[in-house]
Amino acid sequence: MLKLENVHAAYGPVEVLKGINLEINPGEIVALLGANGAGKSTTLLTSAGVVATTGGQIWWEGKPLLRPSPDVVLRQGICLCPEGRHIFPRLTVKENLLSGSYLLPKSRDAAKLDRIFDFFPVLKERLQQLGGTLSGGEQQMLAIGRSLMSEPRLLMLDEPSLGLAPQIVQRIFSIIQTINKEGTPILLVEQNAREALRIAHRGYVIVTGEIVLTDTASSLLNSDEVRRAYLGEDE
Amino acid sequence: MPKQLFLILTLLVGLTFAAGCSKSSDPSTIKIGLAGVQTGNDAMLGKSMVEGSAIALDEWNAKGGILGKKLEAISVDDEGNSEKAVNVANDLVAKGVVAVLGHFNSSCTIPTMRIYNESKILQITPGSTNTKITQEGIPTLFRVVGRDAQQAEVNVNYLFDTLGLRKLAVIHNSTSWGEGIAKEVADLWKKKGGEVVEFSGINEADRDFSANIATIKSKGAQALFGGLMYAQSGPLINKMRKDGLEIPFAGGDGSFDPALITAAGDYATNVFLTFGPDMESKPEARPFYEKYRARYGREPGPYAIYGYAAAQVLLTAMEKAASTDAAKVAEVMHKDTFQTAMGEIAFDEKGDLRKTYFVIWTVKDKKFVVLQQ
Amino acid sequence: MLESFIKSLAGVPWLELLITGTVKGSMYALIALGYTMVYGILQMINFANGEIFMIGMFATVFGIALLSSLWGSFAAINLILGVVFAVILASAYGYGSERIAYRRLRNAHILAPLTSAIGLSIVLQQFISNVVGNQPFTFPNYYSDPFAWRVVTLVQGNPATGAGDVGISMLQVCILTTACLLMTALFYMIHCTRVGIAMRAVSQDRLMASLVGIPVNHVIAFTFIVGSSLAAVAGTLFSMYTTTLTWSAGTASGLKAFTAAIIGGIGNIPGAVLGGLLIGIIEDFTIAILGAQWRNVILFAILMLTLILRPRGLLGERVADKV
Amino acid sequence: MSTPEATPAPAPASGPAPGRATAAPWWNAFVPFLVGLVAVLVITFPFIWLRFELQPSGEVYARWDVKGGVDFWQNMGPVCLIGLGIGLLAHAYNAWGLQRYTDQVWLPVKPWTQSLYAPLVAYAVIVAYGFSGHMGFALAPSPTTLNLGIQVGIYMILAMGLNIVIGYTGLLVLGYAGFIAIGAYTFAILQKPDFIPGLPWWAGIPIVFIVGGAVGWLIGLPCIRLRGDYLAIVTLGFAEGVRELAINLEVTGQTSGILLRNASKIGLAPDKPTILAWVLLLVIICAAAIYRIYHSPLGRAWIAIREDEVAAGAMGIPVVRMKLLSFALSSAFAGVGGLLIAAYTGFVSPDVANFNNSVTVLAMVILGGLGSLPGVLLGAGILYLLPELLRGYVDFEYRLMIFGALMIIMMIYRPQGLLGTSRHAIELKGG
Repeated sequence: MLKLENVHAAYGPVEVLKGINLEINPGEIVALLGANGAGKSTTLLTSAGVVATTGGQIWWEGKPLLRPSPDVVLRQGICLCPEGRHIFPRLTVKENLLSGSYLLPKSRDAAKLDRIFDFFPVLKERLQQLGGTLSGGEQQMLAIGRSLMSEPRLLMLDEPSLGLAPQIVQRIFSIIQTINKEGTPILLVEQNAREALRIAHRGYVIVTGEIVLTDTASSLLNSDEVRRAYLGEDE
Repeated sequence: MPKQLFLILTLLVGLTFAAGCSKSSDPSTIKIGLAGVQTGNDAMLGKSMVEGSAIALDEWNAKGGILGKKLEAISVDDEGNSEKAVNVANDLVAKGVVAVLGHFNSSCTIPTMRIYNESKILQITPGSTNTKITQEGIPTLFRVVGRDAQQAEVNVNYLFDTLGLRKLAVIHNSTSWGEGIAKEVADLWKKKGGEVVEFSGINEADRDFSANIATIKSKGAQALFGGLMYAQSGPLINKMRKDGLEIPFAGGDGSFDPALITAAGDYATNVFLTFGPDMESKPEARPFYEKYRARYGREPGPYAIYGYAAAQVLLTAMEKAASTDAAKVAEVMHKDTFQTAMGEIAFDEKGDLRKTYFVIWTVKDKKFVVLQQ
Repeated sequence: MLESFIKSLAGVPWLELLITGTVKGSMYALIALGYTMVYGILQMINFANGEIFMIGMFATVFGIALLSSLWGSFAAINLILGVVFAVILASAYGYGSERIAYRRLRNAHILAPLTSAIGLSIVLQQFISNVVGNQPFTFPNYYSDPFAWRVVTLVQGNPATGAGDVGISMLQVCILTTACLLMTALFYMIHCTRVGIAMRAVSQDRLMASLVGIPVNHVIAFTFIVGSSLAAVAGTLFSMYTTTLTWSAGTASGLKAFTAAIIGGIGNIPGAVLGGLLIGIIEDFTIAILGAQWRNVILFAILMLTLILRPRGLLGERVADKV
Repeated sequence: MSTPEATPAPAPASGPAPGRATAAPWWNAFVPFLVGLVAVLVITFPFIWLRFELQPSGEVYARWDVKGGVDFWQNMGPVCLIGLGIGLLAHAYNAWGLQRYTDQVWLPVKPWTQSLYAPLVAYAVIVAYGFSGHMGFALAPSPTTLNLGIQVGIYMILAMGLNIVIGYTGLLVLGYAGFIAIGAYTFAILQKPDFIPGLPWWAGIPIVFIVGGAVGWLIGLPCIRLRGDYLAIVTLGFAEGVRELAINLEVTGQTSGILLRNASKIGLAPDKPTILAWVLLLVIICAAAIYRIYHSPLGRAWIAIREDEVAAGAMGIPVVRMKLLSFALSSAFAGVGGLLIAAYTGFVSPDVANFNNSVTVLAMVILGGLGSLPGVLLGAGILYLLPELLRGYVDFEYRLMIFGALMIIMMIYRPQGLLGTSRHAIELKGG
């Protein structure tokens, strides 16, 4: 579906991506692993149209992806749920969710909301509360829910477990799996490599802007190199 | 820093020189400066005044000039701004004018009159009515309009004596002209034993007068005097009548413009303005009005004839003095009586008109008519 | 001096000033809404909003003139279509100003869009003053006079002094109704529609709004269009009320409307309305009590006091970005 | 989007990417420009080509005004072309990386003693030239030239003062004319018989400097902590307030202003070359003082605040006090400029506090270069002299419009001004 081909990107004079090659197939969960500053988030931001490429090509369903601005990318079916959640703090939970379906037919809103409440029942209780007053876990749920409101055909999640309690992380990961099983491929960027690889089908390892390793999730989980570098386990 | 500064200073000196010398002038002509506001809110008043003077200069040139030389008009725009007025005055001095017809606004005449005086240049202002101007004691400064005090007197006499009113509200536009005349009126009114119930100044940009009207209404004024230009007095009259304030409105020469009637529409009733006599009905003025319309293709502003008359006085005096020297011409001007398009003009020792011609005008059937000669 | 001041208080026509102040204030509020909306969404002062108000004035008369030349003097139809014409043209100016002067500076230092906005305001003002001319223009009496009749009489006049009755005229009723309707519609739009949610989302987090699929540029342009339309309607009402149009009206009213927006809490829509009404009423009472010459001084003092005592404004939700 | 998901991406081995080769003909870049032009033509159309005429009945009709329209474009055509040219040049300047080379020329800072030589030499030359009329030199400057030189000098001082607060500290002041008026009125009031009737102008300078600074300090106190745009509005309101106060107070002569008595005694000097010499000397003193302040710890603190206020505060710079200081210094220099205006014209009226005056000085700073001393001097010279040069060619009415357009164009294409440094450009564009 999504294919990055030798993608370069830079912030001013600093080149962050130095030729990323990456592919996501329908129905997959793909994990993108790497150290801080390796370029994981930049890869997502580039795909979402926030950061411009300086070289290479991004393909989406066989055509070049149009990326003049993030909303155009979203309209083609790619949704990024960025790091740090970025809930609109002074919108209510319901308004936060509805902001995700701007430009989509209103008639489908109710059904989509019901689906999201199935995933995250807690949001239903908080419907009229301001987004900024939610707890971190609830905000993450709201962020994922908001992304689902735009009916993405590819969901990119950036650090969904950042700063959350382990219990909530477990729940969020299981919901990610459910979403995937219902047919949405997911590109997952995670610090928590072990959890990510547990639910992912495949994984990429990125080091200073280049993909150095790619394999199925289970073999990555067992690879010595990955264990040493990202799972924090000594041999 | 040094290199840059040097470059910049060189550039600027070059520019200054270019700006200062851009227009060289012909030494064989007698140069007359025509100064007035030609941009901004009062543009049309100042412009027609300058154009009136220009017509007179052209007439003399057609007759063969003066003292054997052709006249050259140098028309400048002071933008109604005192600082710019000083600039254009310096400019005129630099170009070697022998006399200046201008400026229009009192706030421009006051700072420039000294510049002309220092450079021994004769000045006749066709439009500035502020009383202060002739109190400086400059022997080569004249004006062909009345002073605000004279104008105020006519106004007050009419309201107080003829109409028998006692309570007056005064409003002005916070310019030296508006405030000047408003103060004269208020002082005279008090001197006569009347009561000034309200005296306030508004801004020139103000257009909403509802609160002023409410205040005047509550103070029980029997008449309103406005030291306003026509751009404000028209809407003020309109609003007054709509808000149910039917008292007479009196104003000075600044309100005297057909635009006042357009703005007030059907509500232009009970309006009394002081202005010069009906010039157009005078036989000596008629040729000028015809000439102006033929040349510029529009109606002359109220000050066009003042500009014309000022030029007539100046040129006649120069011919009589057989000189362009300011002191000599001024001597003639103080002594003689001149026949102009406005009628006979003579100056007193201060440079003011000996006899002024302010009359009361009113609006009838959407036209200005003389009420009282 | 104090004695004369108290004496002057006694004769103040409270009722009439309250009416005129509210009417004027509701027009200020309409302009202030444009400032506050743009500030809310872009955190910049759209200086040119006052000029858009002025362009609205002239556009109305141009629209009416054009229509009456085309098919004659149908007062009601021409007036309504004239307002529509003004709204469309002013919106075009508002959109154009965003496109030309602000869009490229959206991420720049705060000085850049502000300077550009001042430049734009000068350009628009001088443009109108140059092409339309400096002489005063009158709003056609044919259209404004029919609104002059008094709906309610509150105080009987005094025939001895020539002062007529105090009341509310049809035009004042129309102004208040229009302003109320527009403000309610705006409030509804911001809080109960998708565009409103999108606008608030953009004002809180522009990048995130874009990531959830909100076309940020369109929403910002739409904000400018709404603000300009309100200013244009205010322009029509103001020129009908004062019967004149001037090229300098934008600066004078714009500054007051902006003060209103700050006093109410900039970025806050009910605040702008409250601020507008307050400014209108305070201005009129200052004229009556202290004299017209002091009103801008008083308004400036109020602005300073607000900034000292309550920088976020009366209804401001958060501290006004103390940096 | 309609392609089946399973289709693998066809990766072309060579040649440009599909969809790109056909979509970008050479004229593509001009499309937005042309669309914009057409849009501007359409929305300005009614105002330019139509006039409305009020009938006596109160009805209004429209008529075509071909002459007015043609006149407008005759005036505006060249202006538009000049604006477009400036924009394109600035664009090219930025796009082609010329900035680097000019930085190499402009940036090096030399010891200040050295930097005084050239200005002093230039000063000596100009003053000698100014006096050459007394020695019968044929090409001596005319009074107009001298007058312009003096006025430019005064505006240079004003622009340098405004530059302190806008260029160095990054705060926008819109009511600079208010501070100019404070200086002018202070001097004029001191001249009155009840105060110090014989006060010479040079003795007034320290007084207006202190008074101007104090007023700036007082005005800045409540609002300097707030966002920059609040300060802009407050100063705008302040200038308006000063104007109204001047109109209303007895001591300022109300609307008729104050006419300084015995101008030749208390005015700057008896003749113009001497005045020019004094004013230019003041320019040099002010420039040297500001240059020294800018290269002192104080100046570095200002720059730090401009670049990043939070970081500056974290580093221990007293942000509020530094900002206040720059604001007060700027208004102090405005006071000096105001004094010169008052002493030179011999007349002070409420017009001094006009918004137009603020805009003129602001445009000088923005055109010349925010934060660049030579740039500001150049800006003051160009913007004061160009209108004088253009007098008679371009109507005054279009001048302010050009100033406004200039501000927009400069902000979009070259926010650092003509001689500004690229450091400022990064700050303004990327901040």
